[in-house]
Amino acid sequence: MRTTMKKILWAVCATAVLGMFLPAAVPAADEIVFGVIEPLSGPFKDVGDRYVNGAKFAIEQINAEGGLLGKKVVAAVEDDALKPAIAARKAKKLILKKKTKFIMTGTGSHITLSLAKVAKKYKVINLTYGTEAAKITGSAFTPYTFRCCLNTDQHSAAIVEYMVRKYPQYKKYYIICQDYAFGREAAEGFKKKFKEIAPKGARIVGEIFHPIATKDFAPYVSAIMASGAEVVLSGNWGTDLRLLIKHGASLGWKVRLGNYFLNDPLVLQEVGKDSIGHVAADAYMITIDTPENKAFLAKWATKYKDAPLAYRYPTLSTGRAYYAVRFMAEAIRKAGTTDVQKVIKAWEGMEFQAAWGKVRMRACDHQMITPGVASEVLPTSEYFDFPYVGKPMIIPAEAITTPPAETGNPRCK
Amino acid sequence: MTHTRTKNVLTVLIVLAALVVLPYLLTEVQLNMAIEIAFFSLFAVSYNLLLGYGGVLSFGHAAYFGTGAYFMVFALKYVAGMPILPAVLVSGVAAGLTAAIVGFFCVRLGGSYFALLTLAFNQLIYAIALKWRSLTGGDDGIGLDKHDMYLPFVGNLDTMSTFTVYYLTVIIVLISLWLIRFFLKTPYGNTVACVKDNEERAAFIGYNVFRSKLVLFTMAGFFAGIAGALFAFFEEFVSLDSINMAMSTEVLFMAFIGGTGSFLGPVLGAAVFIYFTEWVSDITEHWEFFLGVLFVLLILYANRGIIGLIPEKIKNFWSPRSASAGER
Amino acid sequence: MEAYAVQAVHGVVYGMLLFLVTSGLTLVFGMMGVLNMAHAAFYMVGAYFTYSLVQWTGSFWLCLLLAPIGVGIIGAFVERALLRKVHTFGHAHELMLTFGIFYILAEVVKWIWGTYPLTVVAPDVLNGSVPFLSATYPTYRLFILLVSVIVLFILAFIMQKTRIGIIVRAAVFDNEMVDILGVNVQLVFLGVFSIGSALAGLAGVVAAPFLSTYPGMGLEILVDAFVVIVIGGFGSVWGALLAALMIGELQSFGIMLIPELALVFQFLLMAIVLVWRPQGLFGESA
Amino acid sequence: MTLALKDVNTYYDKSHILQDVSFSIQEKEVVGLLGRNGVGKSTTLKSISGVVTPRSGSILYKGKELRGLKPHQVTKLGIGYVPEERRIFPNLTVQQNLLIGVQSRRARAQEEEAWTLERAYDLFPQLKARQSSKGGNLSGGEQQMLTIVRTLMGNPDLLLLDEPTEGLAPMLVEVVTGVIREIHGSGISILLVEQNFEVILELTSRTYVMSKGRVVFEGTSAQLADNHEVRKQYLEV
Repeated sequence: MRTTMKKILWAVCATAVLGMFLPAAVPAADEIVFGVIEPLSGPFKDVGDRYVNGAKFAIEQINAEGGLLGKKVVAAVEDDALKPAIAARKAKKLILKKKTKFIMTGTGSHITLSLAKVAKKYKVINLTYGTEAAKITGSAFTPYTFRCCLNTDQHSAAIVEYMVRKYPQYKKYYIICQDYAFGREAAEGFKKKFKEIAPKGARIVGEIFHPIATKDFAPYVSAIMASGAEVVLSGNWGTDLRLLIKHGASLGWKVRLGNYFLNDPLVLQEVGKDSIGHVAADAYMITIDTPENKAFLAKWATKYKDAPLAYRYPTLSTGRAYYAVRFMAEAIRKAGTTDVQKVIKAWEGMEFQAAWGKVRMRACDHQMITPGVASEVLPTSEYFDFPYVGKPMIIPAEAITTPPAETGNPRCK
Repeated sequence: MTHTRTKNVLTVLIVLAALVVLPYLLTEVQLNMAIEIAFFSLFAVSYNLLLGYGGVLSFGHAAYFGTGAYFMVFALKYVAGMPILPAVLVSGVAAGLTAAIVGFFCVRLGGSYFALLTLAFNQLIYAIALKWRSLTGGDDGIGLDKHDMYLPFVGNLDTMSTFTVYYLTVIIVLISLWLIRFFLKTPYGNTVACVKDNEERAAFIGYNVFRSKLVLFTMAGFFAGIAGALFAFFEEFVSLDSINMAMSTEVLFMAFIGGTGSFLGPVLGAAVFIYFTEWVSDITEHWEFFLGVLFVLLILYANRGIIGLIPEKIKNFWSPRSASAGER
Repeated sequence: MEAYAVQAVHGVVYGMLLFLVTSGLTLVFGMMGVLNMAHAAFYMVGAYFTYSLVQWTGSFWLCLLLAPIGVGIIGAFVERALLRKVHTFGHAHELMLTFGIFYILAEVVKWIWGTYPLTVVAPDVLNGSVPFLSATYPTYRLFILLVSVIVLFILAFIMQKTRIGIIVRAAVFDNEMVDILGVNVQLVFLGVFSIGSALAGLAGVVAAPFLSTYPGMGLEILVDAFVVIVIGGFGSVWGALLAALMIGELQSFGIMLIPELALVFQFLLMAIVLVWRPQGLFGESA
Repeated sequence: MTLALKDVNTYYDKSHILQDVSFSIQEKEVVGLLGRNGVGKSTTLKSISGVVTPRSGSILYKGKELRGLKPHQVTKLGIGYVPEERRIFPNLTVQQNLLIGVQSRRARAQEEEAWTLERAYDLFPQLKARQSSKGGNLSGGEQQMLTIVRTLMGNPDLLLLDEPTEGLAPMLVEVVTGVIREIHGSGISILLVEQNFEVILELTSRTYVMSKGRVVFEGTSAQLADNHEVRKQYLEV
């Protein structure tokens, strides 16, 4: 038994070693490769899956419309397990083996920051359609990095704008965020905007940072309830969002929660009616009421009608990834070449028509300037059989844009 | 005896020559991987000081790897004109000191107690790195800005070049491995290395088990820190992933898969681990499952690791002196 | 004043949930000297079983019985087919093996149930609130308290009053002698490990509607559980109880008084206890 | 013949401890096993009781092969083993210690003479007095009593005793000797490993002497008492 097992193990190892030296496919000359790097294993797989599907769908559409610069666009997808070192390794592989000049991710600011180092070294474009840390386009800026999603300042501002405009009667705000870089930045964003536009007499009555993956929110909820808060602002995601809402509702809190990620069906499916009346904001939502968006949803349905819940509709990240890739493709088209320096030049300051309105790539920090959308969770939805966000309020770009001088980017003075 | 020695010297020369010419034979992707294997080898060997020689299972070795990585960034970022080699040394010392402090609490205890405490301290150090955002960048991580490296007689080296990073890494790893090996062969090192086998006897004949274990723990931390510094230098970016429990697990996998019973087993383990994760993760998203199964099968049927699976004859040819610390 | 009372109750509830999670771990460690890293995976599997069983049978109450049994069977298999084989290799190998099993089970769970968070809805009777001071308190939290207290009493009764309990306590000291006296110690080990696993499964059932069911739930509870048994003293049920309650209260009051340190409360508590009593509050000296 | 060992070979790792050991015990007999330290006496008992498994040979007990059985299986067949180190459970009370030894199935089988707590306490009143103190708080003599009685609770037909008088004061040695005689009187066969020659002469009818893992002498105790050569060569220091 023991020796047989040893022999089998030995054979497996030997096969493995041989397998490693199999040649990798080299792309054809008439292809443009977009390298998509996302977590496709581990607990964040569903997040990664969505981005990949959004990006892939954009690439299919581009090809269906005749390709890019007369070439076919190909998606090369790699799993980074949400680890910067692995993301960097995969990016190098894509760049050196598949000759890609465009790498992208939407999950984890640390991944984008790590990829920025690789992109700078090998001089390729590093696109993010989902990582929000301000310093990506701020203090850690490199000319190769472009961001086609909201940053934390914009995202927080959109939520505060919605609350203040729609519910000027609320006077007591409370901030609860996860105790790490993203949570802290989200809170900063809330406070900055609140200070700017707070109704008379309104104030922030409390601010709390809890550890990531907190199991019991009851102590926090009780503290919030004791403060008499009417609005709770939060950047929480994942279980920290679901449990905050569930434990809040079970203890009978009477607050309106404004959050970054509430338009995620995976969250709303679980928390169900406890989420009604809470507010989400983003750059894109499927409930946007424009003909362009209707057309986009119809096209999406042709491919993903029976897909898993996470990307059956282009909710949350999928829609963003789609438009980001389209935007980049337009920049490449405008440059007329895949030469990276020329694409950078062409993209800077460029405008693009997205489903929710006009967006622009700010030249100095490569941050997409866009209107925001914010909406409340309604009891019923035409898309899902659980409560989901309704038609959004469009918040103009000027209301949520960080002035260049405040970005911390040396190029923006 | 002379015959063996000749063969040893020859083997060493062949390996050295191979390492020198390797960059000219490999593609850049493979070269990058070779660099990763090099510093992870050192990390795994340092871990094996605890598991193989000390006979204790640590779930917190990433704490020192991460400390080294962060200090590498700090040294190059906050100390103007800091040369690279001293920066690596500083990182190792920082990690070693951390290990000494943690070790002071942990090494008194054995078995499961030790495992749990190292895990808890790993979490504590992780929490510090997470909280101290102004210094570490918290969850966003922190970039390392390279500058050129000046070497006497050689001149300025372009540290952006993968070649330079390769040679630098391999040389530091080889020197470190040699130092560890050298130490283990000194009389004092020998008593330290045997602490697992004769803990009771050792305590009986009156030498200080606590001190031996602490020395071993500190040394393991120091070299993990050096490996971490090389990691930071290669990645040009350090984040919490270098210091969290997953990294501690990976190094356990590397050391054990390679073989804890021999000095070089973990080197093999690091190579296999990196290739395995790279290769299998391309095939299936469930690669961690297969990694776990491999690990469990090795524990059940081949607890000397892959190196224990190599037929004796081949092994005897390559390393006539077999490992000093044997796992039963 | 009332705010403090509410926080105190929150702390007790969460503390008792932590105790429920760690009770099986403590039992197995105390009896077999095995620090079962797979415990957290068993806990997670318990929660996922609950999800599927509720889907099939529609009854959460049934899960309270069936899910622990299912997990107990997995535990029995692990002990009989794997753990026993490495026993002679020593503690490090046992620990590594249970860790490997944790690793595999976590992947298997993702493979079978996917990575989406799954919804387990508690029965209506547990979903309401009961009046408490000037407000209300969720019934489910009281249910958690109830289950944990019942488990505590059953464990205490078995350990103190039954022959099985006496055998288990004797085997902690000298399992070979117990064997010599005619007790099949292997069988006792098998039983204890299964029951320990089943307790993890039960904790998973109770946690499923409360803490949400998702792939990271095992790892996230693992460290907390370990801190509890370090503070409480390895293998001591009473120690685990006290430590879990301390952590629960610390979380509750700590965030009111020193929120900045919320992340490290349990580690600070652990550090203090270790400096003062390295063997933990109730531990025999190591 | 109750117990018969034939060509038993036992190893610890690579060292060959028992070498072709053969001997036998008749029903209701008290047999002594003698020899210097480290000649394999304790290993012989361990081999019979299943604590270690001999590599070859056979151990027949009432026609059943014992080699390969686990200790608890051997115990269930009716062999009680009292190891040399007392190995009481210090965290349990005297009564709880005794309870662990109970074999209810065997008790039912020999209902008439079954050992019960009452009978044990009758025999050892000092244990009754201390029934609720922790085992760890007993004196050496009390601990020795406790280990013997604990094994008796399993109602053995054959008792393996490993140096029951070791380290006891002369007065206690006498007490223990009395106890063993009493146990024998109740119809139990005994294999007694002893260093104390007086005790052997007093209690046993036959003896075996071991040296370096082999049986080197067998005969009645009286024969051994007369055989100065054997005593000089194998027993006296």
